[in-house]
Amino acid sequence: MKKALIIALLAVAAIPLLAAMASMPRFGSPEQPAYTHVASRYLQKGAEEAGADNVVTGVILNYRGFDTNGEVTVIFTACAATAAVLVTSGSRKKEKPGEATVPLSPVVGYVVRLLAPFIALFAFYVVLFGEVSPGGGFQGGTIFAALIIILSVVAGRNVAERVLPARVRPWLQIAGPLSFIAVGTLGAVLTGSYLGFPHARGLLATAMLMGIELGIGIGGATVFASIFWRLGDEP
Amino acid sequence: METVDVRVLLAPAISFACSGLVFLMGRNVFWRRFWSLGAATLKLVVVMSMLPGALRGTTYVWRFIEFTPGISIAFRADALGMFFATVSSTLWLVTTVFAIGYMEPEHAKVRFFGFFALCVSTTVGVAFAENLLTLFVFYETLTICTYPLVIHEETPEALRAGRKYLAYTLSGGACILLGSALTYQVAGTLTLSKPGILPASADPRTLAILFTTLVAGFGVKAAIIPLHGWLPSAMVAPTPVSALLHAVAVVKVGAFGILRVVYNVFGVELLRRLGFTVPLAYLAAFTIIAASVAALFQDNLKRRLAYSTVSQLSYIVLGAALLTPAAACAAVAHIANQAFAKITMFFVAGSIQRTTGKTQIHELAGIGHEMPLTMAAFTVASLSFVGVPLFAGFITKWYLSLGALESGMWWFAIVMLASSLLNAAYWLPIVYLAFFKGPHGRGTGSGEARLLLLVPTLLCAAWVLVLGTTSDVPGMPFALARAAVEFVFKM
Amino acid sequence: MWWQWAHWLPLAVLVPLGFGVTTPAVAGGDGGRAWRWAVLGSALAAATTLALVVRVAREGPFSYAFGGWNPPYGIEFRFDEVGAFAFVVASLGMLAIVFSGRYAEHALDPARIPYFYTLLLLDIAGLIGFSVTGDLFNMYVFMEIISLSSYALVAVSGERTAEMAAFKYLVLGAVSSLLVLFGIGMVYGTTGTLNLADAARRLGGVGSAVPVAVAIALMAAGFMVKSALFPLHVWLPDAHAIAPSPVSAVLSGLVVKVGLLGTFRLYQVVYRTGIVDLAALDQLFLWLGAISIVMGAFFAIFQDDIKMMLAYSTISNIGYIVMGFGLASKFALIGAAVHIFNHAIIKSALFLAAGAIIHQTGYRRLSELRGAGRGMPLTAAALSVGAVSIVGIPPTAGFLCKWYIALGAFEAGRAAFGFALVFGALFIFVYYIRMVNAFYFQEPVHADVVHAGDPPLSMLVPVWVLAGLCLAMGLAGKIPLTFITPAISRLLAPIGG
Amino acid sequence: MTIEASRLFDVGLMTLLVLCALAVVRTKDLLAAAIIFSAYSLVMCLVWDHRGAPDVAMTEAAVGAGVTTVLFLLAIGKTVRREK
Amino acid sequence: MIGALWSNFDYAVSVVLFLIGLYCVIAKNNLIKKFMGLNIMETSVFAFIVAIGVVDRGSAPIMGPGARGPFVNPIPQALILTGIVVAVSTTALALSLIVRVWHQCGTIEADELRELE
Repeated sequence: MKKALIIALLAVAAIPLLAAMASMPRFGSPEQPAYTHVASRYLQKGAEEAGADNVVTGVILNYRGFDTNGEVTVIFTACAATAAVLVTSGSRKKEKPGEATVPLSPVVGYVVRLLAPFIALFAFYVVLFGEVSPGGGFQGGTIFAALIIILSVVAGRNVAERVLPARVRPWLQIAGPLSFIAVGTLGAVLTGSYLGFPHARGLLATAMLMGIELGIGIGGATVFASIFWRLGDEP
Repeated sequence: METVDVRVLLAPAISFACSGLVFLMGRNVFWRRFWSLGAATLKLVVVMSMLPGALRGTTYVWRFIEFTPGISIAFRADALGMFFATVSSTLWLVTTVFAIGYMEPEHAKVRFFGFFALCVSTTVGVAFAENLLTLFVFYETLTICTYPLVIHEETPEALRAGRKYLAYTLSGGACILLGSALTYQVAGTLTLSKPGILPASADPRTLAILFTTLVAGFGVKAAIIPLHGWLPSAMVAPTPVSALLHAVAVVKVGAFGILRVVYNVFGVELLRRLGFTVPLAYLAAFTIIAASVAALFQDNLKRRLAYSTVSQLSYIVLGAALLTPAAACAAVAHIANQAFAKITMFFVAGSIQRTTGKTQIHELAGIGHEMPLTMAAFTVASLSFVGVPLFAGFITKWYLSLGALESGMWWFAIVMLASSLLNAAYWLPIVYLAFFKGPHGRGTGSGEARLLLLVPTLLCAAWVLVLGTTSDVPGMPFALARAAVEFVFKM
Repeated sequence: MWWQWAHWLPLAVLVPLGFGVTTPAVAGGDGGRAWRWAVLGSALAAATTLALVVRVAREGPFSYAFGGWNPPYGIEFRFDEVGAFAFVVASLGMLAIVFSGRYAEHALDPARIPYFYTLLLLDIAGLIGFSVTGDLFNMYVFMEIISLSSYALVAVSGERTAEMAAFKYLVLGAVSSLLVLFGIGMVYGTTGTLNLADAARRLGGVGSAVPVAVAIALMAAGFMVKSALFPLHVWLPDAHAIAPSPVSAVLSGLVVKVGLLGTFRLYQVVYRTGIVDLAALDQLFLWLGAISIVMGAFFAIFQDDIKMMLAYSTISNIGYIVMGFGLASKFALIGAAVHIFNHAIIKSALFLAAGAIIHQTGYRRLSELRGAGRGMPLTAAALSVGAVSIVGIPPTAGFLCKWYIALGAFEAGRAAFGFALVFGALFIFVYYIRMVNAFYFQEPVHADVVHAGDPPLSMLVPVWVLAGLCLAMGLAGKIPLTFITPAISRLLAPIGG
Repeated sequence: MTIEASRLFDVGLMTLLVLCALAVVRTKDLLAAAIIFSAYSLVMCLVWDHRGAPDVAMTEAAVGAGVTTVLFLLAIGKTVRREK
Repeated sequence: MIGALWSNFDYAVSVVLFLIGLYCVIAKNNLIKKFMGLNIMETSVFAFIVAIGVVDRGSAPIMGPGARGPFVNPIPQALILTGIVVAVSTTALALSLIVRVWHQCGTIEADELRELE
């Protein structure tokens, strides 16, 4: 009964939504405003102006860099939020970390250990080549986080935690926002506006973009790993 | 003639500062009394110092702070405001003396005297309000400040009375707020410095709504039947509170507000044309009679006083509603006439209660032998209410009747007559009981009330006589009332 | 002049953001150090936003283009008079953080304290960003920073009820964010831009009004969930009542305003384009606002828990503001906009004072708190000032809104809603008078309440600063009113004017 | 591929998406639902890659199908596997 | 309208997915399930926004030697990258809360939790 009512309500809600969808500019049309207005400039000049062949990366880091500044803040907010919800001073380090949480066949462990450097390399590739190919800091960071998560499942927490030592972890977690603030301020000094990049395609601009990408990558990886561990710490 | 003068601001500010000082230093008996009496005296001096100027026709103004763009909290002491301010600051001094004597055995005296001063501050603020919004600000503040006084006893009954009081008066305040907003919408200004601000061209239906909301709003505090319910219950408060606030400040603020609405918001001419005041006059006349009848059946002295207040206040409303100069004179003058007579009675009731512990009328047999001076004061006040010539109440009745005849509604003069009879019917038996019915058995032997209670009582009674005999003497309050009336009737 | 320096605008967001993210690292587990760091950060943020307010008052609205890309190509911060909410956010946030110092020591797990301050600062940063951004998607990003930190702050005490309340808040908050994002997507799809001002220009020329209308509806619905307008308020009472008191102050005073500010920005985009007739939306706002006022007050009457009562009163007050939007006349909009500021001040004062009382006595029910007026006179007095103010007794801050919306109701020819508003306020008074009665005029139930004593200065000072502001903002009502007027005039100016 | 074929491929993917979503809603076993959700994310990935958005597709694969699913699994492991 | 819907098929599917997700959030009792529904809603909105960026025969907007237009619109993609991050952040926090609620109440069914209150 309740379910039927909900379905009926949603069906009613669907009508205006579908009507709106029907009268949106036609899907895929090159004449639609979304394509002809702001985007056309990005596509024509983006690679030059923004300093990245991958225009998406250019948009993320340069044109709409401040959004990404907010995005890395959101990631860190999630980290702080899970910490504020899960951390307790009493239960920390209660159980002995170190052993694999799940009994695994040695084959899996061996394969993971063998693959780990390659996965790490791939993550770095994704981070650093985000300018010219799909990918970027966040994607690479996530891959790296996945590696750490797999390691802590297979090889145990202490092995995985060695990659991101607890002492510097609070700083690694905020690598994203910090790199943004640093590069943004540098941009303000050089070009007069926050997150401004000097002269597209210059070495300095590339270095700044790389700095941000690395920051996002390290920050993202650390945050995801931390969240995973914290959730795992819960009984 | 308008003069910018800080004394207009000073008058409310003194009692405001006094309340602050009482809250800060009031735990010490000496400082509490010092500041209360000192501020009351100072304020009276300040107000009185403006009186000669006001009688000469000078209007003192002071713009305090711009509250919202275009509307300031501003003070303006015109004749009507001066009249009300003089009455309330005089009575504040007297009542403070009385309260010091009366409140001695009570608890929470700091709170009492602090809020007491705050109430007077806001009352004078209402008197001097330059515009409707300023008036409303002080009107609402007064409501809030009186609440702790009403529930001073902190008994469940007092809390209930307090709730009732707030429910009535805050609803009234809401009406005034809406009325003010509508006035601003229609007139584009809220000033009370002109004899009428509403344009004659406005839609009569809007004006009718406006008149109803404003009069209903002020009518709550002026206790027009059927908006009077809070007043009798609020009598649970200590007697000085009932005296100053419920016979003088709070209720008079309501009546004063109605005068402002009739004379300064609508203006006499507009109202004459619209005819809104005729139903109001009937309502006032009904209140006068009905409340008097109700008073007849009260045995508790303070409750009888309360119903008498309801009845008397409608004299002012009736005077305003008749829209003739004579009636207006009566309305303004009655602010003082009723205040002094009624406060005398409250003081008497308080003195009796404190001295003998009696609160019911049937217990008062023979009390005149014990407390002759107190009961003499009571007699003076009673005669004033009955309307015997040479007593203050006569002035009101005389001019009101004149006004009724002037306006062609002669039947209101009959109402006056009936009211006199009813007043006689419920006051004089008490006098008779007190003086001519010997005590059954032995008297209480309590003797006269102590001086702190007696002196204020006698002073007020004396003033009733003064008011009743000096209506033609220049420089006395009645002249001020005349000045106010001349302004609103553009004479 | 010092206030003309262009970079104040990004700094207003970056300062609390930078201090916020670094708090756990700097504190290293030391709650006291985290507190000092957070106080410093929020004080700097307040100073920065002050510069912005000074500039907007002198020069009118101004912009900052990030990365040097002029709008619509880059992200723009646009600071107008309504954006001055950022200053309110920063200052109230600072007071709440100062207040938290002793409160958190007592109420929170020490391991969570640095994260608590981080989240508070990020919340402030998000709110400042939300109020000043001129870009639709950036608005969404800041909204999410605000939401995420708020969800966690509700649950930070670790109590069972708090976590459940936080989850309820999270689900509704996430759904509302998605509604807004859906709307943003549709606006982008029809106009091709994300810049607010540019969208306002281009909306006039879109092909079909249907997607625009649906987008407005979706965004308005999302924002109204965020603002807890009745009947979308279900998450609010629990979340605001159970959260730690400084968090309640921030949530109730500032975070619920996200929806209202968002609605205002939406109005700025669509008001003058004329492509969609907003009359239906106005009508809806009017009625929902009126119902909110009444229902909020109605539920509050039955609450014994002091913070629960305050939480329901927030729903009423949101009703005022939404009703002001719905009336859509100049006075009403000014009143509504000013009340966004004033309610923030008043409600923070109330929650902080209530928090101080709960902190000192350990009780939170009115029936147990009898006699608190004697035990902690200064705190209870501040709470009473707040109560008088929120009911709208003149000359306090709450009165301005009542007066202006009443004026606006007559201006718009909707007198009935003026009545609803003013008498709804009376209804609200009923429960505040219960509070005052309990504090001052009723026999104490617990002896320790009478001997509790006022809280330490770090709690008392913020409470009284806010209580003082409740009075000052009312008396000097001209300042906020004249300050906000240009924004409203621009909003209502005729098309092309 | 002609446009029509590409269109057909799209429609097929979309249908799969809707089916996956419905399956997530209907499956009582949370573990299974989480896995189906992961599949849903991967289909979404395909759609986006096919739409010329490889960046988004990659992120969705890493985050939507990866991290989110891991977190779901972890949470299910910590709590309860079956929905009542 | 049907014809227009057919040409805007992607958008329509997003709406359908959105509503399926919303149904899951409203109708399901299990908190984890509710959150799966929310994730479906999120991806549906992302799909909608990505679809806005699509151009007929467009390829990924990666310039460089050999790249040939037309390229699809990069802005929606950039937005959705941020959106996905926001979504996973919300999910992480929600699941943390769910685990805590389970820990403290022993159930994560909404109706049972309501009874516990």
